[in-house]
Order: sequence, then C-alpha cells, then structure tokens
Amino acid sequence: MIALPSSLNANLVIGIALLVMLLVVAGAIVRTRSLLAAIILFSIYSLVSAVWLVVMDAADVAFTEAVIGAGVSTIVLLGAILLTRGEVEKPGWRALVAPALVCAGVGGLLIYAAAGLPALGDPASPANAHVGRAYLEAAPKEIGAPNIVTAVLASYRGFDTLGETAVIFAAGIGVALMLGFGPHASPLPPAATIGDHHVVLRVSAKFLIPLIALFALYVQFHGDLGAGGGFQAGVIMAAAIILHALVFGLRDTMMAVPPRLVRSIAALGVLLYAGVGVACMLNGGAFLDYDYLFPPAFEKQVPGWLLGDPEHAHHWGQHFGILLIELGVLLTVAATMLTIFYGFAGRTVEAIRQERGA
Amino acid sequence: MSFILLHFNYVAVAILMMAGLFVVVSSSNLIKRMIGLAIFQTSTGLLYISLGKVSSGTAAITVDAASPEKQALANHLDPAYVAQYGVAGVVYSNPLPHVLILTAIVVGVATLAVGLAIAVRVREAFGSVEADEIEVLSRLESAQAGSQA
Amino acid sequence: MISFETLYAAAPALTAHAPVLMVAGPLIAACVAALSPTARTSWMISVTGSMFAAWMALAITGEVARHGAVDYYIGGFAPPLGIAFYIDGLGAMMALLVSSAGVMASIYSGHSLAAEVRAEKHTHVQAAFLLCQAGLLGLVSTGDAFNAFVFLEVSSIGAYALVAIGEKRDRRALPAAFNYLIMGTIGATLYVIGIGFLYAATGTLNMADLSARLATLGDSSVVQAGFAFIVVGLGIKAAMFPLHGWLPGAYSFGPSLIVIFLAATATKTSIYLMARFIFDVFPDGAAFGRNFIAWVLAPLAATAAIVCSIQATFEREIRRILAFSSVAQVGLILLGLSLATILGASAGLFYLMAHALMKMTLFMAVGGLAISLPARRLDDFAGVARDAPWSATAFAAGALSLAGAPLTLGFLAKWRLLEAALNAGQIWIAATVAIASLLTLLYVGRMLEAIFFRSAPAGAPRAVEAPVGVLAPVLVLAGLNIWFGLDASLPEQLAGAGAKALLAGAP
Amino acid sequence: MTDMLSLIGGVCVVAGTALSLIGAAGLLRFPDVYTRIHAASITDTGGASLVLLGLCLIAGLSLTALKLAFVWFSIMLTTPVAANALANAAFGSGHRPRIGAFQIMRTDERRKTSRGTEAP
Amino acid sequence: MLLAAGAAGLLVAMTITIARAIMGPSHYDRILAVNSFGTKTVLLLSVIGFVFGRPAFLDIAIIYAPINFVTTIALMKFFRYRSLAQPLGLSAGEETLDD
Repeated sequence: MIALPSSLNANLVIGIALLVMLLVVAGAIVRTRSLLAAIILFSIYSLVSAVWLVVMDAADVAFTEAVIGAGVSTIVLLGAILLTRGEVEKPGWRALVAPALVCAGVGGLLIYAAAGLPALGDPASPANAHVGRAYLEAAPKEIGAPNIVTAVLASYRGFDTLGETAVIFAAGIGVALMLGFGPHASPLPPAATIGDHHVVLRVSAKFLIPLIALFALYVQFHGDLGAGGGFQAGVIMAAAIILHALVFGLRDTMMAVPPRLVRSIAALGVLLYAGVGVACMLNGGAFLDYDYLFPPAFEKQVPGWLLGDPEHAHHWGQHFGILLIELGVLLTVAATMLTIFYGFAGRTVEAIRQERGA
Repeated sequence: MSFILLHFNYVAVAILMMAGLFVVVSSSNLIKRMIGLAIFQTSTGLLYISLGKVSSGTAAITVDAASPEKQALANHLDPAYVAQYGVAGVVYSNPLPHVLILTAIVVGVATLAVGLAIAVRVREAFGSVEADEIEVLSRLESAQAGSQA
Repeated sequence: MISFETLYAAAPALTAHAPVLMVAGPLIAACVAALSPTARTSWMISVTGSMFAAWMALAITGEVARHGAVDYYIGGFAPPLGIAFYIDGLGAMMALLVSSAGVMASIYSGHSLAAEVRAEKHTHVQAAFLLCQAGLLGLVSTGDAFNAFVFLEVSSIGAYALVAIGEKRDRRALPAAFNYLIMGTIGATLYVIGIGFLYAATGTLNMADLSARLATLGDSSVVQAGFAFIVVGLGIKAAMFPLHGWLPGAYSFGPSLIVIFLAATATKTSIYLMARFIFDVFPDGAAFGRNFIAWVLAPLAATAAIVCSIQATFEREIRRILAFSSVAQVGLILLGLSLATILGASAGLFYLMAHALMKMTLFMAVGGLAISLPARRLDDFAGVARDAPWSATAFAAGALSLAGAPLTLGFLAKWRLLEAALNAGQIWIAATVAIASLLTLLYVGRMLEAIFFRSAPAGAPRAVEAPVGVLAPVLVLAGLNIWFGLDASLPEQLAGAGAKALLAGAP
Repeated sequence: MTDMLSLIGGVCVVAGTALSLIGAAGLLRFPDVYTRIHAASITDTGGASLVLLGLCLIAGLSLTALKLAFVWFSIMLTTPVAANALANAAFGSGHRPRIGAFQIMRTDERRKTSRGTEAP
Repeated sequence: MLLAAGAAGLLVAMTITIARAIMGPSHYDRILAVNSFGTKTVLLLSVIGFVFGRPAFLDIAIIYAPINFVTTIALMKFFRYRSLAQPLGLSAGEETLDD
C-alpha cells in the first residue's frame, strides 16, 4: 500500500477557503436586486474561481477565466445594462415554488452522485487513471510540447478546438447581426474637447496599451512552453484595444481598427485553422494531422538549425501546426471580442442619440 | 471527517449550480438571468477540474528533469507514490478536464454575448427587460391580431 | 446522367476523407460567406457549401452500405486519445437528412431571405446558417461525447441569432430567441454535467470506449446521475414533452430559412444523440435504462402526442399549429424508439425522416406564401389557393402526408408505427398512435379548409404566387412526399440500417 | 546565504500581507468612499511592493524575479491611477467626503448613507 | 511556512474585501472593493506559485493587473459618462454626443 500524501495539506485548505468564498459571492449575487452589484460580484466570482483553478493545477483554465470572466464578461455586461437602462431588478420573484423544485431536483441528483464520486485528488480514480494519464505519457513523445494542455488542446483534441473557434466566430456573427449593423454603427459623432480631467489616465494608458499587446504576443508564442495560448492571447489583445477605446474614445479606435476589417479577420482566423487541417489532408495525412503539415520532400530541405533541438526535430510538423492553429485562434478570438465590444459600445451612442431625437 | 473534506468540492459545486439555475429560472430580469446562466456554466467547469485533481500533483506543464524546480516538487513526497502515479519523477494533475473546460468557458462567453445582445434588442423593441412585462405585451399582440378579423 | 456511381468514382481521394470534409466543408464555406462582398455571392457560397456536404454525405452512405460503419481518426490519433468520427447506418441516415435539408433550405433562402432580412446582413446570415449546418453534421458524425457538445453549441449559437433576426417581421421573435437560448443552454449544460459524471466513472469520452467500460462497471449512483443529466439535457434540446417550451416561439417567429432547417433537423439530431446514449452507450441490460424507457420516456411521448395535437387544434396562428404539431410528432418518434425492438426503432426512424420531409414542405410553403402576404393567422390565409395555386398544392401535399392520407409518405410512416407497436404487444402505444393520427386530421383539416374552401374577405391583402426560386424546392419536396408514399424503398433501407446499427443485439 | 535571503523574503511577504490586512480593515471600517479609497490603495501598493520584494528575494536572480518586477511595475502603474480615476468619478457624481475640508453634506444625506442604503 | 502564512493572510484580506463589495453601500465602494480585490488576487497568485513550487504561473498574475485596470476604467466610465464609447477627459458626457 502506497501512502497517499496527507489529505489535509495547504492545497486542500486553500481550495476549500476559496470555495467558501465562491459560495458567499454566489449567494450575494442571488440575493442582490441591483444589477450593477451583481455584475461587480460576478467579476469577483470569476477572480476567485481563477485563483481556485490555479490551486487545482489548472493554470491554463485559470488564465482564461481571469481574462474572460473578470475582463470581457464584465465589460459586455456593463455595455448591456447601459443599453437596457435598468440597473435595478424589479422587486419580487416570479414564482418561487417551481424554480425551487427544479433546483432542488437538480441539486439532489448532484449530491446523490457526489457521494459516489472518488475523493478529491485520488490518483487512481478512473478519470485520472485512463485517458488522462495516457496523455501525460504520450504527449511529450508524440507532440513534443512541454505544456501538455496545449498539446491535447491543439493536437489530440484539435477538432474540439476548431469547434470552439467556430462557436466564438458564430457568437461574433450573432452579436454583429443583433447590434453591429445599425444605420450609424460605425461613424461616431466627433469628439468635442472640454476640460480634460484625465491626464494621468491618458498618459498611463499610453504606457499600458503597447505593454498589454506585447504581453499578448508573449502569451501566444509561449503557449506550448507555459500557460497560455491563442485563446488567452486573443482576449488580451482585444483588451488592449478595448482599453484604447475606453480612454481615447470609440471613434478613434474604430478609425484605427475598422469594424468591417475586424469581422473579416474573425472569418480569416477560422479559415486559417481549417486550412491547416485541409493542408495536412492534402499531404496525405488525416485532417489536422500536423505530422503531414509539410510534404516530406519539403521537410528534407529544411536546414538543421531551424529544427533546433535534434531530440525534438521530428516534431517540427506538430510544432508549426500548433503555432499556426493557435494563430488562427488568436485572430478569431481577438476579432470576435472586439466585434462584441464594438457592438455593445457602439450601440450606446446610437441609443442615446435616438432617445434625444425622440 | 476526511470524507467530507475530500467531497466538499462536489457539494460546493452542486450548490453553485443550484444557485445559478435558480437565478435563471426564477428571475424575471433578462440580464440577471444571463448572469445566472454564466454562473451555472462556470460551475460545471469546477466539477470537471475537481475530477482531474491529483493529490500533490502539479500543473501539466512538464518540468525539466534537471531543473531545481523538479527537485522541489518531488522531494517532500513518498518516492513510491511518485513512482506509481508520476511521469518521469513528477506527479502531474490530469490535463484532459482542463482542455475540456477551456472549451466550455469559451462556449460560455459566446452564449453570454449572444444572449445579452438579444436582451438589448428586446429592450429596444419592447421597452423592458422584465420577462413578465414582455410576456404581457406579446400576449396582447397575439390577442389583437386575433380580434381584428 | 450523373449517377451516384460516377460521383463516387470521381473523387476517391476526397471520399477517403468524406466524414471530416462533410463537416469542414460548410465550416469553411461559412468563413468564405462571411468574407464575400454581396448578398448574392454569399447565397451562392451557401448553396455550394451545402451541396458539397450533401455530396460527402452521399459518399458516406454508399460506403456504409457497402462496407459497414466508417471510422475516421482526426489528427491521426486513435481513440480514446484522439477524437474519432464514427458513422454507422444511423449516422449516415442522419447526415443525409441534415445535409439534404441544408441544400433545400439554402436554395430556398435565395429569395425568401430578401423579404425578411436587410440585404447587408445576408452575408452574415448565410455564414451563421452554414455554421449551424456544420454543427449538426458534426454532431451526427462524431464518436466523441464531448465533441458532440461542442458541435451542438456551434449549431445552437448560430440558430439563436438566426431566430432573433426574425424581429424585422415580428418583434416577438426576440423574446422567443432569448427563451430558446436560455433553454438550449441549460440543456447543453446539463448534458455536459452528465458527460462529466460518465467521465468520472470511466475516464474516457469516446462513445465506444464509454460503452465498453460502462458494461463492466455495473450500476452506480454516478452512472445513474450521468444518465439522468444526459437524457434531460438532450430532452430539452429535442423538445421532449414537458421540456418543449422553447419550440413554438422559435418556430413561429424565426425567418423561414432557419425555421425550415430547424424543423427538419434540430430536434431530430438531439433525438439521434439521445438514442445513441440510451441504446448504444449505456449497457443494454442497465435496469435504470429499461425502467426509464418504460416508465418515463414512453408515457411522456404518448402524452406529448396527444396533448400537443389538441393544443395545435386550438391554435390560431398557422406556424404555431405546425410547431405544436412538431412537438406531438417528436412524441410519436420517441414512442417508436421506446419499443426497443428492431421493428420499432426502424419505424421510429422512418417516422423521423418522414416528419422531417413533411414539416419542411409545410414550413416552406407557408414561408413562400408569407413573402407576399405578411400574415400569421390561419384566417389571413383564407382562399390563398386561388391566388397561389402551386404553393397551396405543395402545402396540401405536405399536410395530407402529415395527416396520414393513403398514398403519402405519412401514411406509410404511421402504418409502420402501428405495426411495430402491435408486433411488440404494446396495445396502448398503438392506440396512442391511432388517437394522435385522428387529432392530426382535425388540425390539418382546419388548415386545408381555410386555404382551399374559404374565400378571402373583401379588401383583404391578397397573396401572390411565390417566385420560382422558392417554389421549385417546395414542389420537389411535395413531390417527394408522394413519391416516397408510392415507393418507400430508399427511406426504408436507411431506417432499417439505422435501426440495426442502433440495436445491434436486440430482437 | 540563500537561506538567509529566503528568511528575509518570507518576513517581507508576511509584512506585506499584514499591510494588506490593515488596508482591508480600513476598507471595511472607514466611514466614506474617499477614506476607503485612501486606505485600500495606499496599503495595496505598499503591501504589494513588500510581498513582491519578498518573493524576489526568494527567487533570486532569475526570469521569475524579472516577472515579479513586471508585476510590481504594472500594479504600481494601475492601482494609483485607478484610485485617482475612481475618486475623480465619485466626486464628479456628487459624492462628498464626510470628513475634512470638503464636508458640505447635509445632515439628512449623511443619515441616509450611514444607514447603508444604496446611493443612486 | 512564512509563505503559507502570507497566503492565509491574503485570503483573510480578500474575504474582508468581499464583505465590502457585498455591503456597498454605494457603487463606488463596490468598484473600489473589486479593484482592491484584484490587487490582492495578483499577490495571492504570486505567493501560491511559490508555495506550490511552480513560480511559472506568474504569467497569470502579470496579465491580471492590466485586465483589472481595464475593468475598473470601464466601470468608472459607466458611472461618469453613461457610455463606453466616449473619450475620457470630456466633462459629463451629455452634450458631447451632439454633432
């Protein structure tokens, strides 16, 4: 019998403390009537779960949750309540009995199942013993990327990720169809400068924006070595542009990065991803089999220095394949996040204008 | 006691899911419902991640065998434990749930954006984001269409 | 004459990759459509993409008929590590259904969309439609449980947005779309939770591997909860009886492009996935599975067939009648499947195809009429048979088929269902089918009476015959309703192969 | 030597944490927005500096230390600016400090805020 | 050990900050709380990276500070300008919308 590490370690305690925090925040979200408070609490909820995810060793997921939940979701929600002009929920629940019964049913079933689930951290549980462990053993040999999450995401389950990119693309299309094709969608009213109270902000934003963009590129190209990847990088890139819009105004941003261009880039990203798949197929492999990304004849021509580490030289198809599809993900995600922001933020101007016209 | 501690995650996830679902089905405000839906979806992720945790494991980013980091990760553990459950001397957590949940988070934010966009259009068309008021207006519209004939 | 054989022989290299190309084709077409400059080009891309998918589906069907189920390892990784496509008789049947519905809908959209959506939005509407199609095709061909979720969401998110743009005609499309989104997302999330439990119990996501491991595992609370969550989640997506709240709104207010496509495919693909899990993935002998079919699925399906047919009889808006009828027919399909015999399953699948065909005909005919006559209520359609005889005829063909008039596909479908129920000794199911058919006659009668035998009130807006681009696919489908009624060998073969694939070991 | 540095680093981390805790206490106990901003932002930057310095000492000269410096840089850049912007916004929207030179709030208003009702 | 104590202290500080975010009373208090919470999160992320022996996860901490900043600016603009589209530095925001 192998001694398991003691069950009551720092990891477990911090994890439970964070979960209790999550429960408190979720309870407060259920209770509060102020939508704004709910949004702020939701942002905190995302943050707490991001820390919890780090404690649970899910660094990549934590990264995503932090940039998505606390960043993009909050801004989109803010845009939505600006446009719906309701900051306070109407008092009174609709009907309490039926919802409570539904929730009790789901919760009861969940807790019934929870009692049968393996203990937290059991290394021999079916979930950890079968496919998950196989990835840990196979990925370094077959893919060569140190970050196994990236290897699984981009290579073994690359088709899931293609679907995920398509989902994001679809969301961008949906938001553009709903909000972004209005009569005044892109040209915004000229900005008149009245007393400027935000010199500090403007200056520091000028510092920050290139820094954030640079970091996005680091996350992008560092993705197979450490936490990160195309998705996170895309959101961060979009955050840099959103910061520009927030500080210098949407009009200037839209002039620099036009909405039409952004919508096209989103499509191009998916196209790049699927194109890599088709290229592998044309070279004789299966769809998304990066080992066939380059034709064998071409592969022989590659100079040795490009392959770098001779031990991993035979993975270079995988390496470049992952790099390319991550680039596709980056393009689609960044462009879609911007499309969504443009949709919500651009609509605000229109809404106020309409109100004044009426 | 240790059973409770080691199953606490699942119970907490169950309560979070219930909280999210409760907001979705009971609230009348469309925006609040989307927030509830987001909580419901996020909590699914917590379930998966809990399943993939391995005791004393570390994130599934391989550590160089020669690096000091590796020594630090392994030296306080039972060597037999590391030998059985580790890969190349380090115990890693299961990467598969992480991959799945990355996808699920993306799906979640996509749904959130589309749902909020529809909610905004609902406000523009009906002048309200309260489901009951919209329902009354819709009913009225259907009834009017019927009585004109 | 270009036969299926020449097409099959023409591109052996392509057909080797047909399973994945069937999904990737529309996906790539969606990107190209979004990039295309005008509404016209995006429509042409949409038609091309859909046709390409249909061609691939045909190739797969041929392959499955000759050599049995098709496997495709994406990325060259064998399951359970990689994602594998697995298409057997059932999958091939569904793929053919979805892709041919896609072709019909995209051809039809060339004219119908212009009346319903502003021209500058067309490129993105077509892109969303193609994504929706790619999602459903991925869903029916994948052999990976989580991958199925991803594709479910690809198709759903496109569909939510497409239903919502029906607002240009009627603002009630927006709350309907919102409701659809909430219900659909809850359904998908419950499905993910269920998959999570199965993953906790087995450590795998591949359906074949899941099935093998579940068989050795026996009953446990985790597996049972997984089963419950998967079935309820997919039940919402499939508009199973008490969970069908989203359907009438979405079907009655969406633009016709998406409504005809959804009516033919959306609930069906979820039924497909549910059947896959109930019969294929979960072990045959699992007590909770059998109990579920006997005590929950069959009674609910029977209730749906009767209650929703009655509801349809009392509805005033024509699309709502059709929508409630859809919920009722989903009940009949599930009744067939719940017999859990080869005969029953093949009757259920036959009904599934028949229903897709007739509902598509009906919604298309109504949509064609609505181009010139922006009306919803049945009374507004009084006497359109005189103004638009072709559309009305097509509608009549679909409606008669729905009611089960002899010499139509619907008749055969109902007959088979009755036969299978009697054969399995389930008299009450046979009785339910009979009662539901009678109720169907009532609302079909109401619709036909209004369209054919009533005259339009003086001064009411008159309909104009739909343009040829719209009329052609409608008439083709209407013709198929009759043709298959006379010679049903094709759908019969498909359904038979599907049922055999589903119930490999059953009597 | 490294042990010594780690110890000093650990002490720095604890000290920084204590500062954060004090700030949090101020955030909870102080009477109005401005004093709370004061408590939170000053202790946050101070606490962060100490904690990150401590971690730097533990990490030694490495890429990690560089990253920590980067974290410190971005916190120092953003937290004060955000606090400034926040105070600016609060003042602009009509919130008046309850103590100090700007105290021009009427008594009934003060009662309302102290009861904890949500400001418009 | 000292690091673990630090992490625990930060957790307590975060809990207190959450209390402020829940209590309000004004929305500015909530924004302040979320901002301060973000800073503490960054610190906690850095510290637990060391506690668990994987300082590589500092990347998350690095990006979180700017993201927190973006969110705070967005929240602030929400109150001051009632619009995410206005450039900063214009007073109240109302009149600037006219052409």
